[in-house]
Amino acid sequence: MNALANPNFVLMVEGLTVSFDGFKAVNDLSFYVEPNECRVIIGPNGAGKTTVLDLICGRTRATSGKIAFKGQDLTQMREDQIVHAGVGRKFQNPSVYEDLTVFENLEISYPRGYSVLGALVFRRDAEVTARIREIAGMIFLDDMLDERAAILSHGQKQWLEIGMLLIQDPELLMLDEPVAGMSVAERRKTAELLNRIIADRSVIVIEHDMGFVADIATRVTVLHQGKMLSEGSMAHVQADPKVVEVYLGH
Amino acid sequence: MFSGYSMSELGAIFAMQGFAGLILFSVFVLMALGLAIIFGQMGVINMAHGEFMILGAYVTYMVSHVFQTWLPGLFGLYFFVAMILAFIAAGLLGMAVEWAMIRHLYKRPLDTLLATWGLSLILQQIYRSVFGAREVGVTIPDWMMGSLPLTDLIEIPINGIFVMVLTVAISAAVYVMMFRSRWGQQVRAINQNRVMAGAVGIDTERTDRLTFGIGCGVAGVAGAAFTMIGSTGPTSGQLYIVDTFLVVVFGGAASLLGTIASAFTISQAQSIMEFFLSGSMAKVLTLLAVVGILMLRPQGLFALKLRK
Amino acid sequence: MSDNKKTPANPLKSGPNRRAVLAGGAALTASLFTPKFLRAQDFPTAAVNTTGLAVTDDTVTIGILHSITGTMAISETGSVQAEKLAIEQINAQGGILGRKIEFIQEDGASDWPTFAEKARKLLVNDKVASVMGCWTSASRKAVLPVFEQNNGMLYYPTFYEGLEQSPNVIYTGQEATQQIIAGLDWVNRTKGAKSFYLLGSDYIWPRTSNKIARKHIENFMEGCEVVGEEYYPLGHTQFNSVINKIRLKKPDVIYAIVVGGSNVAFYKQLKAAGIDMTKEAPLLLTISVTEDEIRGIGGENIEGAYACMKYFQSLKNENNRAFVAAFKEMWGDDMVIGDVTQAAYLGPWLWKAAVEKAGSFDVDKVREASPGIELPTAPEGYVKIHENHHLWSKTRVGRAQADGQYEVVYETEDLVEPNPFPEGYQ
Amino acid sequence: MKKQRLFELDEALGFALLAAVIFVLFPAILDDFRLNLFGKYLTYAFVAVGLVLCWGAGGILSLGQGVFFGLGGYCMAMFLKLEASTPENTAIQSTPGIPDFMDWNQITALPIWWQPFHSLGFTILAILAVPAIFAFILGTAMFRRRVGGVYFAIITQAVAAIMTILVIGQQGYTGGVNGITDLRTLLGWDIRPDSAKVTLYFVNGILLFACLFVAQAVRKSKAGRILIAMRTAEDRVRFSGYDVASFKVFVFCLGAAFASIGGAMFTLQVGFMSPTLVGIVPSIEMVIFCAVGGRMSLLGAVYGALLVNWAKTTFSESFPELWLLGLGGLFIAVVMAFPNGLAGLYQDFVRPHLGFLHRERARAPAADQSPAE
Repeated sequence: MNALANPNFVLMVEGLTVSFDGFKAVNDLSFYVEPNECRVIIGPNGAGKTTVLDLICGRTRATSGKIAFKGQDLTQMREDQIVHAGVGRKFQNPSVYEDLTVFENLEISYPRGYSVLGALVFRRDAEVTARIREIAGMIFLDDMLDERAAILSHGQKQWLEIGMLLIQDPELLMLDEPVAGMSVAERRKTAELLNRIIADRSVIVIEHDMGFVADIATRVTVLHQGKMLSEGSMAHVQADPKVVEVYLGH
Repeated sequence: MFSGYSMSELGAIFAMQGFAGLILFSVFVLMALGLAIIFGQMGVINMAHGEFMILGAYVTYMVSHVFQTWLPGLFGLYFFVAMILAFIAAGLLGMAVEWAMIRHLYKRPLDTLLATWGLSLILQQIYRSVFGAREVGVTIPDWMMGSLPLTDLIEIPINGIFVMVLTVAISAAVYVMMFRSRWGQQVRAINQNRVMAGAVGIDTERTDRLTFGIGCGVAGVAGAAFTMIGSTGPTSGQLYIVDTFLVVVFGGAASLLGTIASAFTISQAQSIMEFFLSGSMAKVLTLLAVVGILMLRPQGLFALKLRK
Repeated sequence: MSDNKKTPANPLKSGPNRRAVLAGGAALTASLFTPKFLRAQDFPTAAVNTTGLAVTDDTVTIGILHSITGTMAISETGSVQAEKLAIEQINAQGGILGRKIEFIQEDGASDWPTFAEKARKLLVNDKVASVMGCWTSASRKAVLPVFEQNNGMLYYPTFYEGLEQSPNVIYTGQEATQQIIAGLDWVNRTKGAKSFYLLGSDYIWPRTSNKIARKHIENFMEGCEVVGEEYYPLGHTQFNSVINKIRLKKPDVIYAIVVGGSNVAFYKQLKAAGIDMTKEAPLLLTISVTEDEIRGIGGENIEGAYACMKYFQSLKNENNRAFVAAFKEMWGDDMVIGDVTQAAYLGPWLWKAAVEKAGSFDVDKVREASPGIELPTAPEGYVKIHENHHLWSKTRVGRAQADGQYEVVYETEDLVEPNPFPEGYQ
Repeated sequence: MKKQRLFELDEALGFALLAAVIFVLFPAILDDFRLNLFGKYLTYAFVAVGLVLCWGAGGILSLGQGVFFGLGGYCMAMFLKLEASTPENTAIQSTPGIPDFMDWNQITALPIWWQPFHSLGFTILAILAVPAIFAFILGTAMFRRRVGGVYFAIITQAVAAIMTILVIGQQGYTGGVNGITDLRTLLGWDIRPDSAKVTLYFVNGILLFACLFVAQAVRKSKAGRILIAMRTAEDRVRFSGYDVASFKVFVFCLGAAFASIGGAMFTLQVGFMSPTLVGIVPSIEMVIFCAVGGRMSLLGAVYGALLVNWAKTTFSESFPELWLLGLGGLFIAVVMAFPNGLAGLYQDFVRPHLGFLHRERARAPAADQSPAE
């Protein structure tokens, strides 16, 4: 079977390996993500979770292995091309443009005018404004559009970054610890937001908060030292003795 | 171009050309070590590096006068005193500069570049006001200016040997300090994670100041040594700055070993090309090659591939 | 170490030892020159200055335009000092047409556009009657259009490559053929030198000079040949490779036109490589190292090399003795005087003679009067301005001593005619 | 959410004020000599404006802008030199009709790559295209490989050094250290008299404003905001679907073209071009013009170039030996105390008193934050 061409999966990762000076941060990893699935990757610190996301979105180049998104080989594509293919990625630390307003932050992510020329002639028309307002509403920032992003709270920045992904409407959304560092109230609102946005797309989430994971996960992948330790439903994973050992031994 | 020469002549020439390359290599290492410490370990661009070197040269000049006047009997040895004083003078100035200027700019590396360029202009003018606009002649002890005839054809310049020995000694000292001393451990710790290093009790301010001082001090020693082969004037320092930076960047900024390797590569390339081409073209081609390779491999020759 | 302290920060204030300088000037005057005390009232300003120059009833203003900052300050400092000395001495004699010379000094800052800018300022804003200035060819080329357009008069002191003859410039240094040919002939005649290795810094003067040298060696010197020709970037400091090439080629003469900081590196490395110039095998002949440069190189590092130029500080004649004494009185005992410094000293005197001959400060009249002007008081001996605005002068060969002075070993019998566009050397 | 405008009210007033200063004030109060000097300063302002885009907006510090300034200057100088080297003017040479320095270097025929510079049209095209293409190659090679910050600065500096050595070394083709001198006419129009210099001053000012408008348009476009975004979170821009390198290459090329126009105007105003404008020192000085004016502010860059050069001329006339101390101190002061330069001082001290100009703006714009690194 040519796994790369299998239309049943949105994302296929096969035999993925990356090494830094001999240290294999990800080692022969394979997993498959189906349409509308919410895959949560968990694992102790240093398990290689973030590196996996880096590999998928092109930030780090694989030493060997395959990554296919809807039949396209991502390992040969530039970051921006991967985005255009429909993969969105949120970083662990909120990454927004602090010198720009919330509105401008969202506007930059609006999927039009990606080339230099396109960006030069880009016009802020009614359609753009309407869409930005819509997204701003979803991420609880509709009354802060003219504020500079620098003054937002940590949680608001996380939302803003999620909003910047949403406006692109990606088919595969990758979120790296979306609720880390949030207050309880923010965390609740974020869970609500995530539940809404994962409905009609595939999502990969890295998260430590098990309650949160149980809440959203379709399937869970457990990584340990760059390798797949266990995979399956939340209940399956929690019952797996290897997982228990890693977490207790940790 | 080799027709009409005997094998022994050719052999002698190649031996001497190889030696010339080694001298150039030593000169590059001496120039670059101080900068490699400062740039590699602290991320600071010190455009006044050449002026710190010239400070060492002027110290040598003054010490030579003191010895000539008061200790003519020991004149043959003044050079060693001069190098120690050059290290101290350049090091102290470096620490003062770190305290007054650099420590405020650690988060803005490009701004250190501009500020230290300003510093270099100021130092040049100070040298000019104190020592005059003309070059000063530093008298080198006779024993250092001769040469050792190995065979009829091969002569080895003693100052070349001196520079090489000095280079080995300083490189070894820097190596020991960086990798065997507590200070070196602290420097490397700060380089990797400034906040964490501070949290575990390393006095980052003191270590920074010391590091900058040592880097400048090494530049001062290099300047003292270069009075043997180059000129000492207010603007002489600028002659070295581009070569020096290229050596450090080409080697991979964070790696002392890389600096040495890149000095070796560049010096050999330049020395060989100088022999076959005209001097100007050799220089241009060397620089072009270095820039070209840097474009292909911006992290330099010896940078580690790090997990971001 | 102290020469700069003696450089007056404000040019309009006089330097130290004014009285001594005046005495020196007076001595020079008394012994060499029959002073014609010209009174200003005999030359009404309206008559001697019809073009609006900065001339009043008792002063005339000239410009001094050299680099006192930047890389060229090393070389140009001596010229400034010599020009100021000449001005002091002229003023002590009563000035020009009864008018004291005042001067405005501008800094070219080793930057050619700055030279052009300052030249314009001196001519257009300050209306100076003449300018003593420039050192490098590049700075002269930069100011040349300014002088021609605004009809100024420049006295240019440096030995240079020739190929130029401007109505607005008096070239008080030698052009290339004057400096080069006599030296090559001498080294061939007295030392039997047959093979030459040409070496230079990479810019127009060394390249043109070496071109003339090569043409002369190949076309006019029987059985002689050039075995190598090589250029290094300005400021280059590593010469071991070329030294090895020289060993390989074994020339009789290394013909070196290295300048600036490279000079120091070149001679130190030459000595360290075991090429002892006192043994004259190979012999080193240079046209770029004056006593000024030796200060930086160190006499012990260049001892035995020969230099070919028109003036050495050690020249034994009355003019020169008085000049050297006055110069040291004004600027300090540790001063040395090189060829260019002396040529710069000639500038104000040549201008004075031309003004007095013309009876006017007008540039056109000064220019007309200039050819044929003689200066028997020149430290180098008698000089005379040629129709082509260069000087007739003798060429001399000196042998470098450990004390940093040259011992004159040869001088041409007659004045050498300046020939800025030499036939057969193009 | 505001409507996008090319100018806010205060920006429009700033442009108008600068126009008044350049086109009315200076010609009114300066004599021809000083006006010509200010014309020369304005040619540096082109470089500074380009640097505001590259460095202030894009975070790319190039220490090789002198190369582009020089390329433009040399293109123009080649055209003017060919026009000045008529067979009649050069009859004294062994090969009449070629530039004098070629004749001195025993070159007997005009090199082929000089030939097209007989045409003014080609020359103008070359002034814009040659530096842009060079910047494109350099920028593509470096930005594609994510060379940035300090490394980019040092490599561009090395390029400036190489360029200088090359120009000096190939003196048969470039005029060497002397540069290309003795330029006389532009299509028969004598550029040397004062009247011509005054005309050139105004041409220069108009071109500078054209560049300022282009720069303003870029800054106000989404591309301008992307540049600002890149400075703080380059990866975020990349993972929002933009090819970051191409944006950097774009501003770098634009800055190069501006510098080149400045260089061409320099040649016209000063009457020659030489390698001293190409090397490391002038390149760094051009950065300081920009830093003094405020690296974020287009108009600040123009004022910075004028102010530093005016100070240089004035100080070096009165206190030549203190000038370097002053310039060095200026570098340090701007970096340590006034990182946003003149524009920063304006923002902090003047603007608060001009509230009526920007009432409609809710908050201060981006320019008042600390420099990006």
